[in-house]
Amino acid sequence: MTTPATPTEMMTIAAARALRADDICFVGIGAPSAACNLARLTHAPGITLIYESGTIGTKPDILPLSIGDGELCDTALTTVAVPEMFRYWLQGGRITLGFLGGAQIDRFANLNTTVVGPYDKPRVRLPGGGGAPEIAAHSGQVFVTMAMGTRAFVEKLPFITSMGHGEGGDHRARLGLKTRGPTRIMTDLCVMEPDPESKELTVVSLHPGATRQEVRDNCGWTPRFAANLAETPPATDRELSVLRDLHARTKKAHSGG
Amino acid sequence: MTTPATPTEMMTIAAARALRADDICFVGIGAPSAACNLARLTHAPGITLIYESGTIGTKPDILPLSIGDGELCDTALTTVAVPEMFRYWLQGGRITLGFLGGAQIDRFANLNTTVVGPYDKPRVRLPGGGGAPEIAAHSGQVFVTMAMGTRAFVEKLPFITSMGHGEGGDHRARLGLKTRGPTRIMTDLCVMEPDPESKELTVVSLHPGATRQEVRDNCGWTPRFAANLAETPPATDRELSVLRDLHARTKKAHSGG
Amino acid sequence: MAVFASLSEAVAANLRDGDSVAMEGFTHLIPYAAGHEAIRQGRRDLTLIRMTPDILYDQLIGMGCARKLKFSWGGNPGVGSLHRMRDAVENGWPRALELEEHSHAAMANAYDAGAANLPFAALRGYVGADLPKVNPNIRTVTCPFTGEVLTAVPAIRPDVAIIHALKADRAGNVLIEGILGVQKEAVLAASRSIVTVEEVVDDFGPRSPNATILPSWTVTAIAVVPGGAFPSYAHGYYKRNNAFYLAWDAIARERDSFAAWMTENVLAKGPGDFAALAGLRSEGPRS
Amino acid sequence: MAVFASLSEAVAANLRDGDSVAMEGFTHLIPYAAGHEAIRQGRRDLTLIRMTPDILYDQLIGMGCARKLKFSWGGNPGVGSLHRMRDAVENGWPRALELEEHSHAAMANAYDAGAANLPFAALRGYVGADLPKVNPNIRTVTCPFTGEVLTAVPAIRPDVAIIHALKADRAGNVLIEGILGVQKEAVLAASRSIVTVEEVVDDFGPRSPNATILPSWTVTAIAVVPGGAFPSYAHGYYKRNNAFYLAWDAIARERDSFAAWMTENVLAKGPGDFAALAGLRSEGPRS
Repeated sequence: MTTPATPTEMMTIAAARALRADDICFVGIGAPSAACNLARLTHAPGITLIYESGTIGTKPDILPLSIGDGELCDTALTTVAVPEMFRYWLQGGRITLGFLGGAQIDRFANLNTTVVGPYDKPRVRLPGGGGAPEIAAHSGQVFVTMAMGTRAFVEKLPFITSMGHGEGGDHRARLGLKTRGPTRIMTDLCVMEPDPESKELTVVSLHPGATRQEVRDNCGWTPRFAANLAETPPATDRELSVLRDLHARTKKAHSGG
Repeated sequence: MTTPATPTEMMTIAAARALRADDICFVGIGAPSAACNLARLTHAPGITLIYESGTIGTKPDILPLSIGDGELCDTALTTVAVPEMFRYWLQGGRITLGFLGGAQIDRFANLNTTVVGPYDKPRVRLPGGGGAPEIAAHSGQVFVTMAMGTRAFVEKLPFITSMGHGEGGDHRARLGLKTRGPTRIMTDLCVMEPDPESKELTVVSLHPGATRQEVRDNCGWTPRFAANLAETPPATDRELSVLRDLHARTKKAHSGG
Repeated sequence: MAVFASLSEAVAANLRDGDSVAMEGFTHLIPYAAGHEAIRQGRRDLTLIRMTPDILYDQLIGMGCARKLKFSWGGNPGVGSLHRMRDAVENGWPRALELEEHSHAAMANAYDAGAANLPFAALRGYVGADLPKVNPNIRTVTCPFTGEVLTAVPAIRPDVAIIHALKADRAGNVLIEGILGVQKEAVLAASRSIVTVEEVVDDFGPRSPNATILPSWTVTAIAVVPGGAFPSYAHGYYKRNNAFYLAWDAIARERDSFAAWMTENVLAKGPGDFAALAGLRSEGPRS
Repeated sequence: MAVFASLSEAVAANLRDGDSVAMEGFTHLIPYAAGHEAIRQGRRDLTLIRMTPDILYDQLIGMGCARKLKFSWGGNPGVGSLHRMRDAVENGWPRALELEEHSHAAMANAYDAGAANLPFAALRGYVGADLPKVNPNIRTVTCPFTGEVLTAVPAIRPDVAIIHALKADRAGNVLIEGILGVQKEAVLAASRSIVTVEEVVDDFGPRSPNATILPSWTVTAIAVVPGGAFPSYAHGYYKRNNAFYLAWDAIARERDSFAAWMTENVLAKGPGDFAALAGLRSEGPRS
């Protein structure tokens, strides 16, 4: 009876499933707070959501349009100033999971949200890094959600806004980072994970109806597939209804004056 | 009808008179908050008192025993955490006047509250600097109150806890300080001010009844007297009654359980 | 001690051509009314500082007020690009815009260092990122105890900080609650400050002993502008107008539509118009 | 997530011989009950960290629990010397006490740096003072932008932080109001933390949106000890017992009178005795 999940819904649902109730989750600008809140409203009610505007332990009933909507503060355990958020909480190592999106990603899960073209004479000026460079460095691990496409999943980034696995292998460790970096990439077609050794992103699960060829066609490099490639379990009725209710509430709230 | 001021009362009153309504006054541990509060209750009702415990704009009805009594917080405009107090407010240059006391002082108004004897094998271990080193450096100017005596006013300090005028002259400026340092020393016998050039403390005013000889007898160096040595105006009835009421209220409150 | 003034007086007295100015407010309490006043007064050659330049800075940039932008995320949050900022960066219209770009962590630390009267901030920042290659104001400092190499950025010490707050009392103390952003740091780091407030009260009344308050003696000028954060929001007064943020995308996309909107809604208006915009009872024109 | 435990369990599980421990509380909320529990459990070789070692640390030092003290002001505030601390420093009784001495500004910055996971703090400190000559942990760092030489001190990262707070909710979140001191920083800087609270509530109820709260996942163990800050105070619960601070001078002046007092009032007592001391209704023994 429920209409099947769209690819975008499937991406959000796959991301939500990967979240755990004991995660302390830092949600940066542009990040899929839909996934975080879907997790909170389904299997992970105890999850702690932190937005970089300083709200700690927030439980919004609708999705914020920005990372600083009043709803976030109204439902938070407490709200701290932004310097404290970045100093004591993110750099302080209190975040178990950082959630990022981006305009572009490469095979080592480095992200670009800064410029397309040369930095000084950009073809497209993107918003910039915001919290991402330090979210990527200091969160225990990082999840990324991005819809696939050859302009987004690129062979070489024009600019590294936030480091994923750098040039691969032990690059993070060589730079002194003790955190795990990106561990899962949730797209509209599949889920990718870095290879344990090389750290190159590997497709580990295809969403229902998606094909290897679709993934290849929408990726700027030749993607690897796991030997034991799985199919993402389809969205359940409950996941879909909670997500759609959340979006409906949100749309209604945001279209108001 | 009012009994005349004791030397200690005269010291407090002389200090209070030097305070202005627009001062932002930082009161460190052991400092004469009696003087600050006397000023607030007489000629300088608008004076802003800040205690290093984080209380800003406090208006205690009784004198605190410590720098963090509940009375200070209850009557404050707001109370900030201690790191913020020392970082944004003191080091941030927001304080116009720092108020210090000490166990020992030298002719350039350097203070010792650390040790008597060698640091590693002290004859007397004093409490230490607390806020004083940075109060002395960052306040717009510094007032000191200390009762005179040859063990307190010494030729050479065994330890410089907080810098006054160092070795005199432009020593502060040579160390990069832009603040004025100690500008007035209020004792139980007299008021001293640093010479404009040499910065050596000079007696500018004798309290009623005090003599040059008394000051000499209670000073570990040979003190200079200003050419136009003044007599400190005697305590007024109002000053005395407000001060004594304050002390009476305080004693009553502190002796309770 | 803070002086109460009209917004036009406060801006005229404290914001000068060529100043560096931080108009802060992290989604909450963005000082739109004060920014519009700066546009109306025709300020030029400003160095605009702001962690999250959004619609307000898109307006200032599009009106040619700025020569430089120091920032860490420039977009219309939840919506998309800032078209006027992109036009300035990509095409130099209406004038070229120099960028000094940081991360949020670096900007937040730099404000903190500014408030603390330090010349720089040390942070664990930008590891593996490209920004240090293009921004000479991202350097390193070595820990004298562990030998670790950390990132250093210069403290932010603006000529002027401009913020919107909830309320002032009659003595000129200023109260902020809710999402605090970096406003307190910006005011303490700046040489001068202008604060617009929703209202003036006799007394703040019962409050947390640790309420975020800027004492009167840390603020230069206060102007009462009800609704002055519209279309952002003021905790307890009015909500964020998300519909306007969505609508801005189309308004700002083309130079002509932008110019027409600014003429009608900024140049021809005044601070007194904000109360009605925010859905508050208007108290008549203030300017 | 914070675990609720008895105070004796919390101390036994989290404070070990040889640990560095910060028991903080700036006049307000000094964790006396927890400190007494450490004494009863016979902890040894502790490195005690505290900006203002006062009666509680005088007791720990006098009972021989400490090998080192890191501090910035050691006295009985408003009263005079700490006789047990002086006896340890001047005479090595009951054992020698190594001192690492700083200023308040340096300690406060060092806690801040610890909470922020930085290895050091930079400050404008100690200008013209002698302490840098005798403390090798006071060094310098040079600003990479201005060339200014600043003071550097190592971050404080204790093994254990012990604080007293006003209340916890059932989820283990902890609320502090009033004089905040460096308690939040100490907990965030430490590997483990023990928090004693006046009470547990279902919900903190109406509060400032910016209330000082340590989320449950930043705290290791919580023990409910009404009156646990006596003879210091807990904002809204009971006042500071100034008379006891005055009385301590005579108690601690001689080794014998000190030992007798400790035997009677600490060794023979338990956390359940604090409620009555603080003038609160006792809820029966807790231990």
